[in-house]
Amino acid sequence: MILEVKNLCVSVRTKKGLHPLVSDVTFNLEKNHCLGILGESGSGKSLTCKAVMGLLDANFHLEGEVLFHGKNILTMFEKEKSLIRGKEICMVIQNPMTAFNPLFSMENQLLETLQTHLHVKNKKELLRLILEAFEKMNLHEGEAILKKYPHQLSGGMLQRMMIALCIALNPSVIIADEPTTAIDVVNQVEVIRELKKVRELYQTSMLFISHDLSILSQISDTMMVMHQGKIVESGRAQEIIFSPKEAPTKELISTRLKLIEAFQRCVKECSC
Amino acid sequence: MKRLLSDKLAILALSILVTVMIMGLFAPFFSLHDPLEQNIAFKFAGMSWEYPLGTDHLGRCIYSRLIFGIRNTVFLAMLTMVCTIGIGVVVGVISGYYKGVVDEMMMRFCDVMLSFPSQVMILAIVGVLGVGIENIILANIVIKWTWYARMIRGMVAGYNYKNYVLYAKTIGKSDRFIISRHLLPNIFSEIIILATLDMGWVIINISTLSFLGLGIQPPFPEWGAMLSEAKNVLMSNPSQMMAPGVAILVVVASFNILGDALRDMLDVKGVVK
Amino acid sequence: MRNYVLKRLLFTLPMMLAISFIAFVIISFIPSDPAEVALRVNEIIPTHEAVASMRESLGLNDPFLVRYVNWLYDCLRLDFGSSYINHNRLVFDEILRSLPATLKLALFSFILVIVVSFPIGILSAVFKDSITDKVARVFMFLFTAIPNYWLGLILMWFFAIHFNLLPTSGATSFVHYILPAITLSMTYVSTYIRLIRNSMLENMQENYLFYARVRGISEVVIVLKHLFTNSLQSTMNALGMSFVQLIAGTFVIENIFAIPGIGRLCISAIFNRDYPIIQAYILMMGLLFVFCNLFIDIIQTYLDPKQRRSM
Amino acid sequence: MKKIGLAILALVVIGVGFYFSSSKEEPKAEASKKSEQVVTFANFRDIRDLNPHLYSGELYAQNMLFESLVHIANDGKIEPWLATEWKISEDGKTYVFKLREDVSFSDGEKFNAKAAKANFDAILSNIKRHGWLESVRLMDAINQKGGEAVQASGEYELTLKLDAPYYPLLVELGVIRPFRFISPKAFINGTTKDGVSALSGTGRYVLKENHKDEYAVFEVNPNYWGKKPELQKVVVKVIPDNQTRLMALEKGEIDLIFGVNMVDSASYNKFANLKGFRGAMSEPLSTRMILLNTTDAITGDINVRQAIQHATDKETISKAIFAGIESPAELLLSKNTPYANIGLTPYAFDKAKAESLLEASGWMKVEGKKYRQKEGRELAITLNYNSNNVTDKTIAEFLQGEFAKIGMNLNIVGEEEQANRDRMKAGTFQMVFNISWGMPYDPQSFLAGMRKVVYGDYLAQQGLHDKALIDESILHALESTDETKRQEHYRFVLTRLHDEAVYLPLTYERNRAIFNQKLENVGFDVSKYEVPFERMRVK
Repeated sequence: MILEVKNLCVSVRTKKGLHPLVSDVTFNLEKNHCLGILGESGSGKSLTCKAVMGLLDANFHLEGEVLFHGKNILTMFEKEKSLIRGKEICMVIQNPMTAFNPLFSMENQLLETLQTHLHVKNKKELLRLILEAFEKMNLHEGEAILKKYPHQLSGGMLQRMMIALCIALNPSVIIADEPTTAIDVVNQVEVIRELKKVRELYQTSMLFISHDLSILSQISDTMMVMHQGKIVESGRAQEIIFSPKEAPTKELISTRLKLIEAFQRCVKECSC
Repeated sequence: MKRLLSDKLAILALSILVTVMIMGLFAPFFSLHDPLEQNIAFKFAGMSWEYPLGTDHLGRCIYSRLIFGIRNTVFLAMLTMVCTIGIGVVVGVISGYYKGVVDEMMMRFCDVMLSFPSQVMILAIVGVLGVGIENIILANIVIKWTWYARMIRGMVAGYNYKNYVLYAKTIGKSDRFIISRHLLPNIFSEIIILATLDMGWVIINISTLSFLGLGIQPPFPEWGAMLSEAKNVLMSNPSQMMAPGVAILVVVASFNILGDALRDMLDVKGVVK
Repeated sequence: MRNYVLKRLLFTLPMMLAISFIAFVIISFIPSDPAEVALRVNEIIPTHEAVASMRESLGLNDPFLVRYVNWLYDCLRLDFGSSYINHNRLVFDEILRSLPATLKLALFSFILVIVVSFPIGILSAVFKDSITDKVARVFMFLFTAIPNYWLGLILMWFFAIHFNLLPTSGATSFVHYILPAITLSMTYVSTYIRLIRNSMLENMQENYLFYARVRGISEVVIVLKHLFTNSLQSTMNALGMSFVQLIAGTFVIENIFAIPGIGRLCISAIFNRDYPIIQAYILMMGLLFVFCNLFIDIIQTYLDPKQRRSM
Repeated sequence: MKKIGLAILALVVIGVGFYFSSSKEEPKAEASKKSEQVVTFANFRDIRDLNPHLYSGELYAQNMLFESLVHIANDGKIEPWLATEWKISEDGKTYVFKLREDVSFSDGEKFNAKAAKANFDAILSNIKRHGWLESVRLMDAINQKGGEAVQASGEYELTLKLDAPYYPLLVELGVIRPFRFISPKAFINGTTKDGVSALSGTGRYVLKENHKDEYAVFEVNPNYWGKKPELQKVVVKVIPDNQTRLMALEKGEIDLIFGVNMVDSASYNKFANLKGFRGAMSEPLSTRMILLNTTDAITGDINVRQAIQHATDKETISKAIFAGIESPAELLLSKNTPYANIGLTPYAFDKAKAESLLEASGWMKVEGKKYRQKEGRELAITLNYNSNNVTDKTIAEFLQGEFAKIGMNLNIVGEEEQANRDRMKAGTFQMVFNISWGMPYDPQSFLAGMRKVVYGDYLAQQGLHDKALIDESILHALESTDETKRQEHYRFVLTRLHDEAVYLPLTYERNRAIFNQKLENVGFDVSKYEVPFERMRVK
């Protein structure tokens, strides 16, 4: 068992006391298994994975347990947590355009991450690792990309940089927080394919958060539906899609289907 | 407004300033003696019931001079501020709102004027035109309005593209209406902040002029002049500097604190809770 | 990169011309006639012919524009005319002689500002609303509020007399500059603490910081390398302006700490109505302002990769 | 990017460190302490241009470098200096001086009659600068008539001819400016009015180093003809701010602060009683006074002027403002000034008398008005003072309060030195601070100065009906060779000025100095502008 989350509760400290956001979320993640979390925005899914990574600051109050290889992340010291983050648990975040520091080159920032985690000191060795990761994602002119600055790369390319980091660091868990939302459709397909390839190559288990049902269906083995901070339904991907039990899930799926029909109808109309 | 109340420091500053203003307005009521009345026999007298803060080198009551000094120091600085900002607003709004050649010419002129260090220029003007309150105010205005004009132009230019301004233009509202209804209220709050922050600088600048002998002429009580007079006897009677020095310190610090708090309050993006 | 600099330099030419014009015009505003003043300053009784001959020697009779062009031409040859008080003292030599002391003082306090205000700014931003933040802010407000001549005397009394650590005045060695630099830099230290603190607070919410934490980068590196460098961007042009204002603001400090700088030269020139020196001083200050802004502008565009490509 | 930032910062710091360390090394004065005969003196401004024939240098410095034919002793007597003896012709118009033969300038040039004549000619060639000096005018008059006022009648004999007898000539030769000798080799195109190439004089000290606006170093002239002074070296630091000077003295960075407007009474009292320090004070030298303009509408009225005399409480000014250091002055010139002991009755401090005088001139107290009115106009007089002279400012503020008590509105306006001097020369004032020139100039040069627009005196006296007569009798006093007739002329002038109350005497100024106790026999010369370093020594 890689990751076990037992009735995790997250509430925010406000002047009028604690205001619950996420209440008793429980799930666990086996090796080489992809768990999808489905929910519309504001359902607390991003908050959950931030809690799992231990990234929430003092304004939040956490309860429950997040066991990673048996150790509870919530009670760890900041030092310990930052060691795990990036090395053991890698994350691909939502809006890639602002994910990198505009003042530094890609090479600088990628190297920086590797240097903190892999105790390999000489730069050439680390560069080789990165370029290898690029090759795996069939990105060819790696050196040129490294020399560039974040504002000179497209959203999709930046997303691939993050994935390249995951490949280079070879973590045991990858958390993907809506990686496809902010990029165009073509890149979306590309990113999903690469994430799948990573899973095949390294058997890393993955937590995939999205509000897009079709994306989730392509990549996740089992799925959970979250609504207003609670898990309303969980099960295998197909079951959820074809035989939703809870009202919010139904509602999600039905709107999705209506969308698809509308899309198909207009394709038909303009084709004849 | 709520956030301002929560900042204890700002409240303290605001209350200090309000009490100073009131004491300044009703100076005769608060002071014990006529600030100009001398009795040299009691020169440099220490604190006593008769003279709460002692007496200066001519035996005048320092406490009463401080109270009357508010008028010359704080109100004079305010007057200078109002005139400076007045011109700054007029120029800033015109060039910010009407853009085009007027804006370009005005801004280039401001750039040139701004490229002179303000303190030295004020000194040069007062040194050249001669001493006196009018020259001090004139010098401050001539130098400072360009800074305000540029700041206000920047603000106005920002609001120009806001939808409600554009919409007002499309439905044919008169420029005067747009400026008075939309632009001025918006930039008014930012002007207040600039003014509060700058008040401290003007008070200290007037006090520096007094230090160089170009400030307000005796016998009128003004904190800067009192401080520089006390400086002349620093070695023999160090305590003389306490009263005016602390007065300037407290008032200017309060202006800065208030200005800073106002800016934090208004600049929502900046404040992180 | 080079043509960007050249373009900017060309742009400053009209500005410099305007500054020289204003420096020239300011003097002609003066109520009393320069020729008469030149005579009186040398204790010569301004009889009619004496004034006439002085007007001639100063070339005051030819029209305004001609005088301006001549003056400008001389300035380009670095000949700013000679001081009224002592004809064989060239203004250029006077400025050259007194500039180093002011530059030393300004540079020293500039470094002091950076060395003191940056760390405190970072600390009070990172530990926002903690005790250090509150103490730093109150401390900061107090120090901006003290007129620098009073602060100077207090520091001098405290450190030189009471503790007998530092010399009271003079400008012969490094040690002499410590107290004046502290006094001069005090107002700027507080402004920069505030500037850095606010820009860091603003940048704290940036996404790349979150991603850096996600990548497990240590907090110290995040704050210093990522957060601070970005906040520095916005304080950069303020730094440029402050350096020149430091130079311009030294006349009170030089008066108190007996430093033979350009500030004191200008003060005595103003008091003795030595117009050529005042004119040259205003011109120099204006040009220094323009060049400093230009210099900082270029550095800033160079440091910011987004704009660097556009050069 | 971070590397670049750090690089820039490091570079700047190293550059500054290097730049500072390479700067001038410590002036030797502070390094050597104990027995070495060095004194560090402070002045509020630079010594500037020490050309002896011009007026823009610091007097004490010119006095150290250059010497004259005769010297004026403390009691006013004329003693030999570079001239061992001198004969005055019967008609008082020709003076023959026998010069010392063992004197040379610091650049090696011999001092003889020819060199002396060259100096005199250089002075006379710049007549418009020295016009205020009667002796120069009288010599120039001879040259205008084709005669030769200055002759080198022998290798070591100099003859001066005057167009009319003028007994104060010897005094004017003795003072610091302009009759001092500089080596002819230092002349620029034959004269000194356009500057000098080197400051080579015959004086006890030579200027070694001069860092403008910072400090200057004088050292003993190795080949000085007379007794060499004990003090080997005098360092003059330029410290403009008076508090900084006092702190530097207390800290031991400087050993001596000397001069009337350099030491105010409060700091004198503090250092005189402070452990490790001592204070010294001279005899009353000159009179601190206020000059009233007789041509002005209000101060032109004699009653107003006399009322002002009666309303001024000189006792309190001396006691409260000067802490007794400067004694109250009843008369324009103190009794111990030559020819001034003529028994004039001083104006007593009597407010009632002052008010009755004002009423006699129609200045009535009006209900509800703070100040007296006459035909709708307020009794308002402006007193101008030099704003960086702290004592004058305090007196002005005190008088403002005092005169308000008798219904007179005294506006006091401070202006900087130059503007104040311009105003006096232009005569555009009602009341202005003035000071007599002090011994040895008083009374002759001070009164001579009233005959021309030198300061404010000439224009202020224009309102007097017999101003021409006063000027004439001043001239007679200067030219008469008969002692009693000279005293008669002085009596007439001083009495007229006293009765017309043109001058409001306040206190008799005394020269003062505060110094580190390691310095011994700090005394004063007859002129308050001279600093007698030659008599001082370090314990």
